[in-house]
Amino acid sequence: MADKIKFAFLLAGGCAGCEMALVDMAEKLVDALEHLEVVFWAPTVADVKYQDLEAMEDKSIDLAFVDGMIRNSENAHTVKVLRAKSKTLVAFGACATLGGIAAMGDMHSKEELFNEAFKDTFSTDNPEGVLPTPQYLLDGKYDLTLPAFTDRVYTVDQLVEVDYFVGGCPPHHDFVAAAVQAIVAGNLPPKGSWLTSGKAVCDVCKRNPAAKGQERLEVGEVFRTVDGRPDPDKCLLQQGYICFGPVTQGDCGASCLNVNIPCRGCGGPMPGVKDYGARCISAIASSLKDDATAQKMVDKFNNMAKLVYRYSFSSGILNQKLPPKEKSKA
Amino acid sequence: MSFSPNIVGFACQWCTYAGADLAGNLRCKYPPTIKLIRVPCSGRVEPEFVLEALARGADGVLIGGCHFGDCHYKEGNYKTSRRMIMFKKLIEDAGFDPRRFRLEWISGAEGKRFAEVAEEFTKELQELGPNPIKGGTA
Amino acid sequence: MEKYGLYLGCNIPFKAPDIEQSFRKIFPALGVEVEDLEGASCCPAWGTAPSFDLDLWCAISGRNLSLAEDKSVDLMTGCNSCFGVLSEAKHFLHDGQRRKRVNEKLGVINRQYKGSSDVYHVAHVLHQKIGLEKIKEKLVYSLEGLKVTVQPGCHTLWPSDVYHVKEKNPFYPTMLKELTEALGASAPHYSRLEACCGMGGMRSTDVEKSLGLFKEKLLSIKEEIDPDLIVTTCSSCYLQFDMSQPQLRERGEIDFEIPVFYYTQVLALAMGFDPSQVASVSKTQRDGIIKEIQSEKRKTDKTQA
Amino acid sequence: MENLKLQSEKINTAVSTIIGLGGTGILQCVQCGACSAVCPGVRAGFPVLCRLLIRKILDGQLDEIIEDSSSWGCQACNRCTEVCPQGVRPQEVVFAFRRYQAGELAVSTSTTTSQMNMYEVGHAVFTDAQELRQQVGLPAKAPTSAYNETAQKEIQTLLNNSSMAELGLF
Amino acid sequence: MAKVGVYVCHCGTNIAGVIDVEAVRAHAETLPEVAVARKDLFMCSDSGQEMIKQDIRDGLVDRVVVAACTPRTHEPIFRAALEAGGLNKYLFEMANIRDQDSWVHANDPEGATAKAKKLMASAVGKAARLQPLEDKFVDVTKAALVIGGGVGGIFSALELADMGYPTYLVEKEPSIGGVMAMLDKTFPTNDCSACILTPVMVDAGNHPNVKLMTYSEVEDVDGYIGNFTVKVRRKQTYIDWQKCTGCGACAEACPVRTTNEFNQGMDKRPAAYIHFPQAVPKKAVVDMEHCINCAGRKLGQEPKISKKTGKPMLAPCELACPADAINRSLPLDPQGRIEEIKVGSIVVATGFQVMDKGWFKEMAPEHPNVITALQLERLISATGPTGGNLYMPSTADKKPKTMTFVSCMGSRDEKFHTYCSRVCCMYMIKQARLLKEKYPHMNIYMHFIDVRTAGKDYDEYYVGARKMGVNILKGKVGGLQIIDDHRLRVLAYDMEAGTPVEYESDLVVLATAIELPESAKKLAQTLGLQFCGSNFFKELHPKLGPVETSTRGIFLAGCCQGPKDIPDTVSQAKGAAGAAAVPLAQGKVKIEPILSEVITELCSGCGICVPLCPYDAITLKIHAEKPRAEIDITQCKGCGVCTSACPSAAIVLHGYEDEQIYAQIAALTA
Repeated sequence: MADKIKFAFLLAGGCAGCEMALVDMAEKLVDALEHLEVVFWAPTVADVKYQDLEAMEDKSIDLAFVDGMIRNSENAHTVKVLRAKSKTLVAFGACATLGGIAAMGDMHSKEELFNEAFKDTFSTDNPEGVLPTPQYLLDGKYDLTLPAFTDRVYTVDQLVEVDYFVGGCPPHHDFVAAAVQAIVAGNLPPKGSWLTSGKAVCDVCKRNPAAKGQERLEVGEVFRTVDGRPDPDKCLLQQGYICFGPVTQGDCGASCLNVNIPCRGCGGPMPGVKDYGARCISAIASSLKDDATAQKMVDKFNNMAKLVYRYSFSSGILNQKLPPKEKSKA
Repeated sequence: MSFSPNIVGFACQWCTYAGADLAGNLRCKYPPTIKLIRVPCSGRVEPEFVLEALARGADGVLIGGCHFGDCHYKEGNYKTSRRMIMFKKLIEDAGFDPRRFRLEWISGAEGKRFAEVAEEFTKELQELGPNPIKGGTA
Repeated sequence: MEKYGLYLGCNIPFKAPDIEQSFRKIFPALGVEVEDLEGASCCPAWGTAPSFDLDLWCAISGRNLSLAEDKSVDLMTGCNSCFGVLSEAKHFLHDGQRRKRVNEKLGVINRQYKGSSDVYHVAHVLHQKIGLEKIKEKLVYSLEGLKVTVQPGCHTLWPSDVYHVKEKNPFYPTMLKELTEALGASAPHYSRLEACCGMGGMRSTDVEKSLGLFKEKLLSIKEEIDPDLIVTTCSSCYLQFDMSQPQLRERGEIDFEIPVFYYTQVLALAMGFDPSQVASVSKTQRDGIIKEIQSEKRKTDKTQA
Repeated sequence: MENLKLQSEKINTAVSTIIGLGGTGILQCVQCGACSAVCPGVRAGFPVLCRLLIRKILDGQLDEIIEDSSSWGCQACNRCTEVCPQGVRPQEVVFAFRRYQAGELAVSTSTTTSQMNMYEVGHAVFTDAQELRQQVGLPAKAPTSAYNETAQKEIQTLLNNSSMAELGLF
Repeated sequence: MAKVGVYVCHCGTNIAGVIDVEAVRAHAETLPEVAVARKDLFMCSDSGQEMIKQDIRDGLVDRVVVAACTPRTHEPIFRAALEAGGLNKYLFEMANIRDQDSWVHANDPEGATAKAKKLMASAVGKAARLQPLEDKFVDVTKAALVIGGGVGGIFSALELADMGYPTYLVEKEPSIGGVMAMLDKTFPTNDCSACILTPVMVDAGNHPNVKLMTYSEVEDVDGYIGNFTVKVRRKQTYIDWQKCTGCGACAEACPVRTTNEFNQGMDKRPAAYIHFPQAVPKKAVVDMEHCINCAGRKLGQEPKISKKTGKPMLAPCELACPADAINRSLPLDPQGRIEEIKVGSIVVATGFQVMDKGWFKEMAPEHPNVITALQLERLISATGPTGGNLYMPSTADKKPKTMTFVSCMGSRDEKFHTYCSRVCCMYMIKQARLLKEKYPHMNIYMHFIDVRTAGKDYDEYYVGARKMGVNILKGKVGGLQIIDDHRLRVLAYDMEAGTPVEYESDLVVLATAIELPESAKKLAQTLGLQFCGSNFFKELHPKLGPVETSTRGIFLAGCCQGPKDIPDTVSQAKGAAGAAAVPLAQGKVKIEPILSEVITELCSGCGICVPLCPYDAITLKIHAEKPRAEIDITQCKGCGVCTSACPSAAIVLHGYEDEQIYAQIAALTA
């Protein structure tokens, strides 16, 4: 048996859900670990310090996963270091590949985000209006630092070169297993590719009318999930529940659909699609019956951008180009 | 002096593109701000195209299609209309002034109207200032 | 109980208060509540603000309409001109920019036009809301055998695109005919049914021309129908018929006078109300026909309301 | 009869004046005459109404007809609007012309009384009918602006804030 | 990398008078994809085209951009040049720097030049990414369909049939003939309409290449130029047309009296009837909607047996029929039957209807003596209900002393139709003349907004009417007052005198507008026809394509394309037949490859595209057990609506590919 693959896993700005997905592989992970030597898995699993990583030799890690977006200077720094140390770098999960939930923050200014997080919410008690500062001198002698907030959310590939992408929030464990096995076996597509089946959620969704030999009909109603309980067998979009299944990579096996929840797009756009949100609009609007229904959709969801860019604002055509809206101006 | 906005237009070849040609035949005058990309039908215009143009700094984007009922392909313009209702909201929510994007129905017989739209849109964009991506304000 | 804001205008309260009284009698008896719009002004009449300043017209109309809006009732008027002026003003106020300008004017006097109240004519309420059957039920006297000429007037007919209650065919109106026939009378067609009576701006500008037009119409009525009475739902037409017949007669241009009533006056009489209250102010002689209407032989089996 | 000398400047001014005063449909007129066929004013003998008024304006003859009283013979009945095949709304042209006349005080003296009444009691037509009203069993004072000072103030404010105020009619 | 050749046209001074052509050419040389950049006085001239061909032959260029006028007129010319030079003709793109630049920005040469550079760069960006495409050809069914059996349809069908093509002539009524068959005489020659039309109808009925399908409607049309499949509903006649001799005995026997459409409601007809005496084919039908099922016997039931005679009690029509063509016991399908035919081209000649008088509220529409001009036509026609004697409809036996013609009812009226119906002035004059000839003492008043008599001998005809003493007034009628059941008062206006006029009239004839019938609107959907602003079928081009439509293989004739008189209808009908014969004569039709295609491997089978296609060209087919979209190129028209909706980016519209358009956007925003 060949040497074990030196493996690293870094959580950048995410929620550690992707780690959970990896752990969810259960015995398959155990099988994989036979081939893996974990050299770094911080900050969630193994107690390895950043200095340890910095001390490693360049390209000494065979395979590294990053989950989470780049939201602060620490994320940026560690990802850059990991890139230097790794032969193959995989952006893992919606945040690392698309920006994730946090990227919606890019539609707001930093000031707005900080006020919301540290001042304005109902449960916050901060009468002096203290905000985190990267540098702080405590008692006139202790020089404390915090990572600096970046101007925008970055996906991993916007900062460093990424070899492979895995989508999902989090990636479905079955598919993670397939990806890990493919990596272990060295059975990989060209660099820069997504490790994906390349098919939409509809392809694996039991509700797809096409799967039953039925034709899609135009949709005259628009519902949110709170508006009622959809028929569990019929296509959600056909029932007027806005489902992004057609637009989204379906490596999840249509998990949400299986529990009667419409797809919200965590799998990211299909390969070849330049902008997830715009494509969503195009596909969903095309299925609506008339202008009035499109208008209903606009009225029903109060923020179209956050609806369709729930996971992918950083990766689209606009990515970091647009300066954030200033709330004070509105 | 007000700046000269750059407008990318997507024009259905059966109506708006023909209308723009007719504006030429009639020698209507309008500012050289608008440049058309010919498409078979306004329904061919992907929202991504508009987004791309804006992201690349176009100050305004126009889609020109046939009037309702006049679509050469029966109903392409209806699909466009539906998509763009939602798309307009999308760009607004994403931080663009929705006035930077226009959907106009201009027939092949409406040369004068094409010139008017170009003129009007240019004026409006001059008031809005340059695309925020190019340093203007949103 | 249905409720309307009673908009009086000018002619009715100051020139023919018996018409006003007839409204106040019949509507409650027919199950419709009328509420005064205190402080209502002229609509404004065509010869005033409308002839000078379009926005001012809309502002004064808007003020009157706002009185009904404040009470959350629809407005009801017995004057065709008021109906026309207010309806057209509403039509003009559909233009958002005009509405904004007009509301700025109204803002100065702490009022606002919202557009929430509709405008009805007394005839509309009787015909569309109360209905012929309900009217028939309340009659104490029947007008059977009487020949009536109806005069619907102009300002409820045209332009049909600004009115929300419409005749099936504005050129051959039938509402007043049906209301009249509900009283038991016959209301035959005559060729100049929809012709103008000549009242209004025309009369104040050139009385001779006005009388010329009136006479043409009157003669058509006399020759084609020779009615026992004339009934109208327009207070201006009422005044013209009432004042011009004696005038023409004095000049020797005609040798007859036909009694003329506002429709609700006849209705009130047929419902048994006191003529000295509901039909006592007129220049044409009406006593004879009033007696005839309220004669014993015409009594229906219903008791007085 | 004198020749009419057409001057494009006069025509343009006349048309834009009338459009500005509310006769917005004037240029749609094709001079079919349907309006005048049904107009009570025309039939009663006021010639410069509807069709002919529009023609005169389209010929730029605004000032030549400013003293003509025809427009004040308009009954505002809107038959013209109903039958017009081109959506001109001739009555609005007539009223726009009236406003033009009124702006030059080319109004018949009979109308000035109405404006005074309007300003003072809020009613164009007003006679103190208290006695008559009591005779028929009504309260002497009608519940209108006639006996309501607040209402009168409001009307006066509206009138004072309009172009009418400049004419000095009240 | 592509080698793009850029050719900038001066177009004489059209372009060069405003735009700095040399600057545009020089700018082209700075673009990385551009191999050659040249300019010429007229790129479309032989020398200009030769320049392109030579560069192709010399191997200098493999993509071509011409910056000149509009591709809408000149693209075919340059594509042909590419082909002649040996390059795939779809590797061509135009930059429109004349119609959309120099002509509209003549006041801003600098701005115009800057714009020209961008337009040219945009075309280069696209051209560099173009792929060669191949035209496709399909065989043609050498038969034609003509929809509508009026005079236009009849002539189109006869022309096509004479050229040797089997031609189906579908007519919804039981007989061909259309509105012309209802007319008495025709202007300006006063020919008897029936006398000139009947022989032509008979020709159509007897022509070996014409297949008459009367009492039939086109229900569905599938396919494309050269290969249309048409479903025709043969409505149930309830009479066996194989046996019917057209003797009319059933009609005589039938007790029902219902509105006679052919006579415009001026009299009644039985439920079993022959459309009109000169009908072709002369066959009877039973109008089951009005049949009263004599003796309480519904269709498809055996007759009751008479208790007295013991014989079956047959319906009067059954009894009367000498040819045994009526058998009410048969369970005939009320829906008739569908016949499917295959044709290569289609002429639409569905004609018009006249507006009903009910629309004109000011014209006493309820009064019996107010009628439409087409009703009058039946009242003065020898074949009409009165044998050609004009009676007032209110009396049925008295002639009007005074009658009135009112023009422009519903035409030139923004409430109804803004267009001029074009034939009313002339037919009113015709009717007035015919009546004045017949009844010299009748007072006839005609009210026009304008008298429109453009046509050979037309104005003479009109002046002739004046000479005959017809009173012609300029000015529209404002309304009618009803005096009594027989008389009306006309409220009109004398434009010349400038005074209103009124008079009493016994009969008022309204020249109501010509409009497209409702049934034709349904047909438009089936055929994919568009409407023009006047709500008639829209021709391809008002001047250069007056008989073509935007759907290849479908042509227009007669009033369905716009109001016209008989000579113009016949001219257009023959023109449409000629145009419709072209693809049949060619034998093959070309399909341009600017079409959409599904990349099957990318398709996820979501099916979003399927209902989007206006031509039903997309279906889901099973590939490796999964549904995958597929586009039938013979159905696809290349609109790209599916391409821009496909969530998997699996549909390519050739000639308008994403990559090409992104390159254009990049160039325009550079």
